[in-house]
Amino acid sequence: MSKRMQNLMLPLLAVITGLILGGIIMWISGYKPINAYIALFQGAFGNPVFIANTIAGAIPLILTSLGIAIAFRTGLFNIGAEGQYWIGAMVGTWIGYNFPHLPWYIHIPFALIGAMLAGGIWGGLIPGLAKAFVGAHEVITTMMMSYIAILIGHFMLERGPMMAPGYNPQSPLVSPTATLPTLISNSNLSAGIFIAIAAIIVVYLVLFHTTFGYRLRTVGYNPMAAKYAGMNVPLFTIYSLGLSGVLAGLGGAVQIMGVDHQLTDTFSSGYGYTAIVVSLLARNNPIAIFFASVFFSALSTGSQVMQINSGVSPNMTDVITGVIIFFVATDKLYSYFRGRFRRTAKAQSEQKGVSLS
Amino acid sequence: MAILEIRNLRKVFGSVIANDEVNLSLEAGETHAILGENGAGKSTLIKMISGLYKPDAGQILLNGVEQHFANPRDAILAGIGVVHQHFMLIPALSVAENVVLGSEGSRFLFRKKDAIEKVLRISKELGLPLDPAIKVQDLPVGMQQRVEIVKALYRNARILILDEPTAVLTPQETEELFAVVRRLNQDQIPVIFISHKLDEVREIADRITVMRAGKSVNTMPVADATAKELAQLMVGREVVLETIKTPAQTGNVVLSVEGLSVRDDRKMTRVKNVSFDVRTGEIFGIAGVDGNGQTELVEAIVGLRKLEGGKILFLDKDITAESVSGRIHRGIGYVPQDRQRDGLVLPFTVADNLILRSVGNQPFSKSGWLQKKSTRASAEKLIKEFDIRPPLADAQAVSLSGGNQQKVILAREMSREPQLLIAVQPTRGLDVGAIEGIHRHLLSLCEQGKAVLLVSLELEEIMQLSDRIGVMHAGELVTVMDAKKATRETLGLAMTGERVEEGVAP
Amino acid sequence: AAAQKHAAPIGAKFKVGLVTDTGGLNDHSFNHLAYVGVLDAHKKFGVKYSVVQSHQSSDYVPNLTTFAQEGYNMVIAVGYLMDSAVQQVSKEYPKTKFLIIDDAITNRKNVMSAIFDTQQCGYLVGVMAGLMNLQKHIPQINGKNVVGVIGGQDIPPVESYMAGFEAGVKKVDPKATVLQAFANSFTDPGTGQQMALSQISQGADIIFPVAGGTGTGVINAAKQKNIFAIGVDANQNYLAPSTVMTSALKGVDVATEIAISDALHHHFKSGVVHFNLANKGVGIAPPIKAVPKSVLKKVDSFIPLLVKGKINPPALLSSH
Amino acid sequence: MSVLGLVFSNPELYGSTLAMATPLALGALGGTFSERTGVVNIAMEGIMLVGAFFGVMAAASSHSAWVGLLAGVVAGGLISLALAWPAVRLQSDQVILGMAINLFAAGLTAFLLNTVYGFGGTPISTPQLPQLTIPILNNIPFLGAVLGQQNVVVYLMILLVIIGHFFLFHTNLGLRMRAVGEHPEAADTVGINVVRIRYFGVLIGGMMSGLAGVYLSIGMLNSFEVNMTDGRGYIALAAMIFGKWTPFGSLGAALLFGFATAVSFSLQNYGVSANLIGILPYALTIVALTGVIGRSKAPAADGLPYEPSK
Ligand SMILES: Nc1ncnc2c1ncn2[C@@H]1O[C@H](COP(=O)(O)OP(=O)(O)OP(=O)(O)O)[C@@H](O)[C@H]1O
Ligand SMILES: Nc1ncnc2c1ncn2[C@@H]1O[C@H](COP(=O)(O)OP(=O)(O)OP(=O)(O)O)[C@@H](O)[C@H]1O
Ligand SMILES: [Mg+2]
Ligand SMILES: [Mg+2]
Repeated sequence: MSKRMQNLMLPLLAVITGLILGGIIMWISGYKPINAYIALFQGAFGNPVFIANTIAGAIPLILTSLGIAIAFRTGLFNIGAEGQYWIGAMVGTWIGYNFPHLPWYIHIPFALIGAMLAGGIWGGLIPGLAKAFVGAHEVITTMMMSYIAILIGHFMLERGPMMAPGYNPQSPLVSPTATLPTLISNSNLSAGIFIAIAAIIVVYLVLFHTTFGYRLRTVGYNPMAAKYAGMNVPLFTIYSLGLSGVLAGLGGAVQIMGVDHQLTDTFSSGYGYTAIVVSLLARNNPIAIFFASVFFSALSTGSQVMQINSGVSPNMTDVITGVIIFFVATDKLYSYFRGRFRRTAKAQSEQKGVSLS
Repeated sequence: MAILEIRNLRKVFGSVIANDEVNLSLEAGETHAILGENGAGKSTLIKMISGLYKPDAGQILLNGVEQHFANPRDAILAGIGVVHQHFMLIPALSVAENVVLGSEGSRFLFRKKDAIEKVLRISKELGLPLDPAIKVQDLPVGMQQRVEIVKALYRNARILILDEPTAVLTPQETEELFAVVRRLNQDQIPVIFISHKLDEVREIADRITVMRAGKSVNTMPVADATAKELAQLMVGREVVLETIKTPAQTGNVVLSVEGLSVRDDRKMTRVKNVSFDVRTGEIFGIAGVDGNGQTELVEAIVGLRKLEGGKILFLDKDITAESVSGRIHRGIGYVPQDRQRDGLVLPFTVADNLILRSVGNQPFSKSGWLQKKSTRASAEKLIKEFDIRPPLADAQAVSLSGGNQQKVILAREMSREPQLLIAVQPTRGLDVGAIEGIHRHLLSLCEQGKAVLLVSLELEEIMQLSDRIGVMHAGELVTVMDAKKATRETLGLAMTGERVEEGVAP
Repeated sequence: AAAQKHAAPIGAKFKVGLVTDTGGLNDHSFNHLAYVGVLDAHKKFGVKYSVVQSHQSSDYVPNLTTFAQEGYNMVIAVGYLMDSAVQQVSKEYPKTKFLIIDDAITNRKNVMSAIFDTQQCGYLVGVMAGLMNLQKHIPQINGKNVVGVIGGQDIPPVESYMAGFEAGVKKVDPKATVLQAFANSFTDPGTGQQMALSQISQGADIIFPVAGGTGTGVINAAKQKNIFAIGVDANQNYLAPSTVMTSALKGVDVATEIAISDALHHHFKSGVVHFNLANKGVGIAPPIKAVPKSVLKKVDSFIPLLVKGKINPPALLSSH
Repeated sequence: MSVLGLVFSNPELYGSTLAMATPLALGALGGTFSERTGVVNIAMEGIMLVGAFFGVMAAASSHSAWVGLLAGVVAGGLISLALAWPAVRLQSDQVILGMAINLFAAGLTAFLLNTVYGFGGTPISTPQLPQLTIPILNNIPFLGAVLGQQNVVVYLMILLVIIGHFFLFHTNLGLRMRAVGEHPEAADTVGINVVRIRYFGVLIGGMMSGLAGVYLSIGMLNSFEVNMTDGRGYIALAAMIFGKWTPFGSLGAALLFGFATAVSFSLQNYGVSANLIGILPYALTIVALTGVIGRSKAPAADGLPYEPSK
């Protein structure tokens, strides 16, 4: 099998194994796995609106995991994308409802750029500086900053400065001039998809076709060699975490401006964590991130219809997803068992040889 | 009867036949050398003897009894002690912990005091003094090797195998090692000694086995072997052993170091008031026992380390405050000591590694965009010029052998046409063929009127290549002498800190 | 119509879809209660039902739409978080009836909004707590005049309980201290337990958790330290029979069942429907024996005042 | 007395600190054991959940909290094998495995909770692990209020930290574990079974994280709630790094975090905004990390797969 073929086959095999195992668990607990899976698929891709929703659900994952992937590529683990996503959403929302008189072509970029900057500062500048200058481990700093961001978000909404007039802890709706148009009516799919695709292309080009990306990767693979080659390693650490935050922040703003239109306490359901899994699954490859995100989103949207049609709890989706990721990680399993089989076969034949002589 | 006998041993890794029909016999009390090019299969053989690899075919016999080592523990119990080519020490642990690890000798509790005592006793018996409480990461390589030897003997080794032990040693340390080997031989402990260095082998060994391309091609008593013959057996072709050096046409000063003092990471002053010049067209060699400040000196010159005092002038310009990349652009090339750690990005392709220090320059990039075509074209040219094998620009650096990795680094640095090339241990661990190539490249630089600062622990190499030689000891440049007048003895003396009369500070 | 009466369960053709918010059915709160109401309706009228627990907030619209599209007669949206989703979907499916809990949508003919005046039941349990706090002879009462209330998060349905509680306590015991805290989570009983212990150490001897799953930790701490707790939403006495002295009830189950029944029997009411003491949409659970008759009597005396609107407890905390 | 004076002089604050620190310290200790042998463990969150759930389940059905404890610890150990086996045998990416376990455990425990017990929650008859009263300690004025009466798991945690330290730094097996985490090949050459040691480290680590979960479900409480760990596994990960992969360091970091959390509980009762005061533990951690602790270096071979001799 060629390497490219293998890269394609292994995740597929993992998905199939995961689905079979999930099916067995469902069957044991008294559900009908086949029906459930049909419902899952229908829920994800059964009609144009479902397809649109599946793609829409992938947008925040794409943007956030692109960010996480950049950090991974530099050898850094940005575990706090969730908070950067929040910060981006917060700033995007604030700009989105505060300047209703701006024309859309200024208002939208304004909100997006604001969100990106905020995410970048939150994820990059602070943990990056702490890492570069005092060696504070980025896993801790990004995680702590993330919790802080979410608490600030709640503070803003719960009787705080961003709460809309009235009773509910939610921000005002962003003005139409800061709303990303919906592409397919009755669905969540907004023009945000173009931003996500553009981000994939940009990240791909930056990483693999610019000197900046080359240096990022060098620092990631071998900081010593980077240093000896005259690269400013601490600076690239900051860049990397910063970009990571920029993309997560963008993700948050795009979600608000395209789907939610206002900030609420529960607007994110842990995209920042799911995105870690997505980028790992995609081996930090920007293009693979697209497919991995769609896959995750399909599981999530499909699981809703699966619930309705076959009563399977959505927690089952998490179980199946966990199993799938497990088998992606254990890609050597297949060759391991093949090897084992061969070895035992060989051992048996050898033994035969001995007994014959 | 032979203590250890190897019969038709074979080991295959995927498509690489690392060992095939290897035969060897080791007699009591002898030192048996194994000679062979890089990749000849020496280390693989040792790993099978020590239980790390399982042979695919063939037999290992100890005192006539066939052995089937399932793991290194079996081999240790059978009395085989190995000092691996890449030291198997744990830097974060102390010497004593490293020595007793795995055979602590107590039931459950780790008894630190006992371990320290045992280490002291063995090192005293061997005449290899060691501080057992110090962490291995704080030891120079020569000392680390002592730890390895003590470690093997602590486990009651009845056969000692040394895989390329002298590659990291100074002449003095090598002599000390040889003394230990002779003492072991007297105690009837045979030693297998692996090396590329013909003269050393001829000095210490009783018999020599030559390996080539995974096979043992010949075994002979040392008296019967000439250097030329051995080299020919190793490589399978005729080798020019002496590099012919024409006297330098020296010109202007390229690098001038004035009163340099440098501290190490632990704030110890490691370079003290060092001054010297390097001129166009010459190779300035720096000799010295490892750990006498050479590393810190070089790191200061390339900009990786702050100065405690002094000045560095490059082409008459004060570059003391300049960044690493600034110095690179001014024309300083650098071949670091540890090629994998500092010199290469192993997952990158050869082509990408070749632009590591010039990625921001034309023609490799244009306004921030990588120019893959130019990169590739230049890579292909360099691969041909430096004979990098396999000749694939897209091969990952990690898949290259050590010698070829070194060629990549040298090609990269030379392709920048530096005014000054600083090369630290450029031929460490390489075979004769590869060394020959690298030496040729260094000399050609001088012929083009560039300057070379060569730091090496190999006296032969320094003496062969340099025009002038500086010797460092305890952070000081104790002498600078004309290479023509330098002898092993005078250099060796200077390396111990003796000031040599003739040495005139520049 | 006569034929219909003979058909076994009258609701056999009536389909109800329940969409939870992201809290899910395990929330020990309104999602769960709404589900109970749907089950009751199923048992009583034979209506068919289906439940979907939303995974993320962007699922609200698709989930509501799915039910509407598949011809469900009534779709129930649990929680104010679905406000805009219900606005949107109810407009597109005018024939489908919608019920939204804890939210006020007034401009749709096919939407009923159930608002629970939980400040009223909060007030009643507050009165009870205030009075109990003065009963120094009861072993659980320490005489320090301190009670506590722990919210899951600072959101309206939680705050109205807390505000009512605070007002009730102060009404009967103006000198009492009411400790307030938020756990910032509805799913962290460990934090609930520690917050309760913290309040207990500051003298609280009656604590009222309004925090879903987090509240189970509060009740546990109360039991451990032998003080009183007050249940929320449903009668939570079963969690710790001698500790949970009463519960403030929020009849989400009742409201759900009523809404289903109304729709089924063709007298669906659109607009905001207040569930309060007057229509038994909120209330308090029968207290345990430790609560003296005198206290009970006093508490009961407040019910008519609240029903008649003579007392209007605040729905917002005084600290805001 | 000022508010702060009141808060800090209340012994309950320190008791609460200890209680909040316990699951974090146990998780961090578990992570330390795993990572000291070179297997990166970010699965504490999931393992804790599994330990918590099976702890309750066994306790409820056997009517013995001790059986629950045992079951939770065993379950934690078993699920950690899903990390150990591929990490050790298949050289799989340990970070991916950890995330897979976290997702799987969250889904599985929620699913089982509903399947086994319905939406009403776990049985209220579930027994709880006892609070211990330490005779003499309990009578010392301030200290007694802090340390004299705690859940048995709290004392167990302190004991495990001490034993863990002693084990890692003063026994042969501990030395071997550290050796494997630093340089598995070197350990292999002196006859140490790298595979077995790594299994051991991950397994022990999993059991400790399982115990952390048990503490949450039947130590502090007697019930299981969906996702009741509420991110403590990740905080434990941070505590492990913060504590520089040592048992006492882990405990110290957990205590710092527990302390800040406990302070935030008390301060709230004095009318400080819950959301803003909630920032305290996280902010304090960053400040401590950048100001005092600085660099923490993982074991050299942490996360690097090792293929043993062939
Ligand atoms: N683990 C391995 N997997 C695959 N191939 C290997 C492995 N180890 C060694 N080889 C191959 O086996 C051959 C012999 O290698 P070995 O390390 O024994 O050489 P050597 O004689 O010790 O060389 P050197 O002088 O450079 O140390 C090499 O060509 C190498 O490619
Ligand atoms: N662990 C390994 N796994 C896979 N391949 C290996 C391994 N070690 C070495 N090789 C392969 O073996 C080949 C030779 O490696 P080695 O370093 O032994 O070469 P060499 O013959 O000593 O070369 P040189 O003389 O240039 O140092 C390389 O191509 C490398 O890809
Ligand atoms: Mg080699
Ligand atoms: Mg070798």
